[in-house]
Amino acid sequence: MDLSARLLRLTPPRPLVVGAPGGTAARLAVERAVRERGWQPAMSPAEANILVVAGLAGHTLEACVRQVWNLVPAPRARVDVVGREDVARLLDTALRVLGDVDQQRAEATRPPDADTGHVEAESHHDVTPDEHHGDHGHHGHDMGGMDMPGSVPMADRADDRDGLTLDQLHVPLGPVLPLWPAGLIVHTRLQGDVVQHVTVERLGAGGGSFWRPPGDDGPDVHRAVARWLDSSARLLALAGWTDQSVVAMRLRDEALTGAPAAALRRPLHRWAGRVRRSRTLRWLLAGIGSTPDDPTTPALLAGDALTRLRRWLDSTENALEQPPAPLAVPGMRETQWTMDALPELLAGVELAAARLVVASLDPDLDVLSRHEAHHG
Amino acid sequence: MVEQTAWWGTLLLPVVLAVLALAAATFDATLAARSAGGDLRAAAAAPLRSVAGLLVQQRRRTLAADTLLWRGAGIVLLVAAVMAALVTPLGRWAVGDLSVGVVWFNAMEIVAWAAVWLAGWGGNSAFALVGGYRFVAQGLAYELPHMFVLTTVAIGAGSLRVADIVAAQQDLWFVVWMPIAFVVYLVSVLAMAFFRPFDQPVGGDIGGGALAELSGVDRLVFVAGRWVLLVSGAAMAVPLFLGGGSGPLLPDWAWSLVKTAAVLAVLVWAGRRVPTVRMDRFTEVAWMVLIPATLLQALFVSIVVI
Amino acid sequence: MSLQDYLLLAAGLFSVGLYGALSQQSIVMIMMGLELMVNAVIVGAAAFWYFTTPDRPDGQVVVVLAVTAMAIEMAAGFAVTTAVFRARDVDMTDMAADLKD
Amino acid sequence: MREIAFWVCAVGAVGAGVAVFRVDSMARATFALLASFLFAGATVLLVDLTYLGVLVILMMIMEMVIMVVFMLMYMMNPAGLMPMTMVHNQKGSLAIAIGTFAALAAGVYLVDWPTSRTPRPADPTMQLGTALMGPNMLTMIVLGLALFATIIATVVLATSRGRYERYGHRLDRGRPDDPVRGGLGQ
Repeated sequence: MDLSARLLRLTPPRPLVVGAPGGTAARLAVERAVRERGWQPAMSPAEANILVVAGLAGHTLEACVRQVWNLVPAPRARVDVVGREDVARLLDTALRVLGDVDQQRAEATRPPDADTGHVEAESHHDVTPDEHHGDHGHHGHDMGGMDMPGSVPMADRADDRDGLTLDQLHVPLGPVLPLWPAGLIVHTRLQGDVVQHVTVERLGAGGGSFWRPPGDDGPDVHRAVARWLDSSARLLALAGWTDQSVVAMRLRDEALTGAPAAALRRPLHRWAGRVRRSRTLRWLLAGIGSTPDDPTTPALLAGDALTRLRRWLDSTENALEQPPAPLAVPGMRETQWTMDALPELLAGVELAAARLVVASLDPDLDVLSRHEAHHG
Repeated sequence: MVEQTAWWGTLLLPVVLAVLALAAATFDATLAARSAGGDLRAAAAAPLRSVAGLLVQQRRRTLAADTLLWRGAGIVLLVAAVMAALVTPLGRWAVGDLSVGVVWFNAMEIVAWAAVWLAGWGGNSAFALVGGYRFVAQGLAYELPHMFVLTTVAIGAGSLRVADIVAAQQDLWFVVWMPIAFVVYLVSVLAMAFFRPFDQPVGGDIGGGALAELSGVDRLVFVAGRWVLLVSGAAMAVPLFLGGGSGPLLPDWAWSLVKTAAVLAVLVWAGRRVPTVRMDRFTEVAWMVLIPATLLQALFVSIVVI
Repeated sequence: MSLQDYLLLAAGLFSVGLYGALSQQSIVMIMMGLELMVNAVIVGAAAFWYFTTPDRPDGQVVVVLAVTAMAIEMAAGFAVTTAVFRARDVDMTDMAADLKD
Repeated sequence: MREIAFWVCAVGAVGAGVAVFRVDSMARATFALLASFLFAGATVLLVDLTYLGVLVILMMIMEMVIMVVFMLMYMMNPAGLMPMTMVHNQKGSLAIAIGTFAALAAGVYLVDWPTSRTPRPADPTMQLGTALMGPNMLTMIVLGLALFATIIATVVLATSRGRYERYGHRLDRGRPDDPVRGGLGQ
C-alpha cells in the first residue's frame, strides 16, 4: 500500500451540507448522521471533501452545486440524499469513494466540469459563495477598450454609509452556504464587509414544508420543539458558540425521534438556562436585527435577535410543560414578512451581523411553495 | 539563571512547540467531542488524521489569485510563530536571550497581522478578504492593551530581557501583584492567535474567513502556524507572570512545560465557553476599558518599583 | 562594513524614495516615496551613532525622531487623503491641484 | 559574517524599494515597501541597536498592514490585474533621483568622515532610555505632544460625523445615533 492510499484512508470526512428547497427532512437526517459519526462539518468548499446535497436540487440549484463542486479539492465525493431513509448507506458509499486511490487520482486530474465553462462572468457572480474581488473601480481614468484579465468584471463604486465613494462587490449569500435557510438567495452589494444594498430571491418549489406538513391541524409538539431547537442551534453556531449549538442539535434529534417529553425536559432546561445566562451572548446579540415596532410586524418576529432567541427558548420549554402551552409556530405570514423586510433590515449592516439577522428570523421558505402548490 | 542554548536548541524548539500545539489541538477536539456526545478516543486521533488528510488533499487555485503572497502567508505565519518563542526560556535554557526579548516577542506576533491579511487577500475571494480585514480590526483592538501589559512587566522587572524578568520574580510572581495585566495578557493571546472566542477572522459565518480558500498543504501550514502562535503566547505567559521555571521538586524545564500546558489548557477550555466576540462590540471595550485598566496597572507597578 | 557602506545604502534608499515622491501621481504612492526617504534617515543616523559617536545618545534619538515622524506622516497623510476623497472623490495630486479653481 | 549580512540587507532594501514603484499590484507594492523596511531594520540591528532595530521592524509591519487597507480603499486597480502606470514626469524624476544619488555617493566617498575610538556602550538601549528621560527629555515631551496632536487632528480630518450628528442638534439624545452600536451599550 503506497503512502497516498494510507493517507487517504486516514483522511477525516468533512461534509459540506447543502440544503435544497423541500429538503429539510433529508438535511436533518444527514446532520444527525454526521454528528453521530463524529464528523466535522465543513464551512467552505475548500475545507470539504464530501458534498452532500440534501433534498432534490432543482435546475438553478444544481448549477450552483456544480460550481461549488468544482471548488472542492480532491479527494472528494458527492452524495445526493433525497429522503430520510438511505442516509447511512449513502454516507458509507461516499466514505468508500473518498478512500479509493484510483478514483481520487482521476478526480484530481479531471478538468473542471464542462458545464461550468459556459457560465458567463455575470451569472458566475450570481451563484457561488466564492467571489472575486480582483478588480476595483477605476476613477478619473479612461479605461475604455481595456481587456479585463481573467474575465473578472470591474467593480462599480457608490457612496458608502460613511460618505466615501468606494468599490462595491456583488456577493450573493446562498443558496450554497452552511447554516443558511434552504432556497434563499440574498444578493448583496458589499463595501468592505458592510452590506449596502440587498435584493432577495427565492429558489423555486420544493413540495411543502417539513415543519408545517400539509393538512396538519394542531402542529405536533415534538416537531414544533425540534423546529425551535433547529433555529436556535443554527443561530448559536453562527454566533460562534459551537458547544451549545451542538447540544441544541442533539436535543432536536431526540425530539424528532419522539423521545418522551419527560426525558427531554431536564437536559433542555439545563441547556436553555445556560444559553439564557450567558452575558457574552446577551452582549453580542442585543440590538442585532431589531424589527420595526409596528403592527405589521408578526408578533413572533418582534424585537432583536436576542429577544427572538429567548422566545425560542421559552416556547421550547413551555411546549414540554404539563399541560403544554398553545404552540405558536411561525408560518407563511412570518416567512413572507421576512422576505419583504430583509432588504430594509440588512442595509448598512456588517456581514457578520447580517448573517445573524437572517438566522434569527430563520424563514422557512418551504411554506411558501406549499401555498403556491395550493393556488397554482 | 537563564542561559543561551547551543545549536541544538534551535532544533529542539520547533519540536517542543509542535508537540504542545498537537496536544492543545487534541485537547480541543476532545472537548468538542464531549459536547457532541461523540467518541472521545476517536476525537483524540482527529488532529493527526486531519494532518494526514491535508497532506493528501489537492492544493486549490482560485481565479486571478496573487499566488506568491497567498502561499507565502502560511509560511510567514508559521515562521513568525516559531520565532516569537525564540526568546521564551524553557526552564534555564532559551534559544536566544535577547536584551530586548519582550519587544522581539511583540514584533514577531505582529507579523501575524501581515500573514492573515495576506492569506485573506491572496486568495482573491470576498469572504477571505473580509476575514483579513476583520483581523486587522482585531489587531487594532487588542494590540495597545497588549503592549501596555508587556510594558508593565518590563517596568516591574526593570528590564526588557526575559531572563531578568524571570529573575525578578524569585520572591513573588508577577501574577500576584499584576492580576489585571495577566488577565489582559491572556485575552490578547487569544486575540492574537485569532483563537476562540476571537476567531471572527476565520469565522464560520464567512465560510472560514481568511482560511476560506486554503486547502491541502497551504491550509495545514496556516492552521499549524495558528496553533503554534497560541502555544508561543501561552508559553510566554510563564516567564512573564508565572515565575518561569521556578517550583519545587521537579526540574525547572519540567515546571516550564507544566505551567505552559496549564495556561494552554485554560485558554482552549475558556475559548469554548463563550460565543465569538465580534470586533464591532469588542473594539470599544478594548479602547475604553482595557487600555485605561492596563495604564492604571502600569502606573501602580511604576509607583511600587520607585 | 563601514560608515561609507551604510551611507551609500542610505543614499540609495533616499534616491529611490525621491524618484517615487517626484514621479508618482497618487497621494498614497507619494507617501511611500517619502517613507523610503525617512527610512534612509534611520539607516544614516544609526550608522553615524555606531561609527562616530557611540558614546553620545544623539544618533539614537534621531532614529526615534525619524520613526515617530514616519508614523505621524502616515497618519496625517491618510487623514488628508480621506478628507480629500470624501470631499472630491480624487486621490491624485494633479487633480487635487485642480480643486483650487 | 556581518559583512555578508549587511550587503545582503543593503541590496535587499534598495531592491525592494525599487520594486515598490515597479510592481502593478498595490498589495505587492505595500509589501515590497515592508520588505525594504525589514531589510533596513536588519542593518540597524547589525550596528548593535537591538531595541531600535526591533522597534523599526515592529512599527513598520503595523504601519504597512494599515497602509494596505487604505491602498485598497483609495487606489485604482489594487490587484494589479491590469498593468498600468500612474506617473508624471518620469524622465525628469529619474534624472533628479540619479543625480541626487551620484551627488550623495560622491559625498560619501569624498568627505573625510570622522571616526571614533571611544568605547561603545554596553547597553545602547539603556543609553537611549536615560537620554530620553534625562538630558533629551524635551525631545520626548515634544514627540508625545506631536503624537497626541496627530491623533486628534487625523480623527477630525478623517471623520465626517461630529457630536451633533451623533447626539442630535441639541445634544439631547441619550444614546448616540451610530451606524453600528459599540460594545459598551451607549
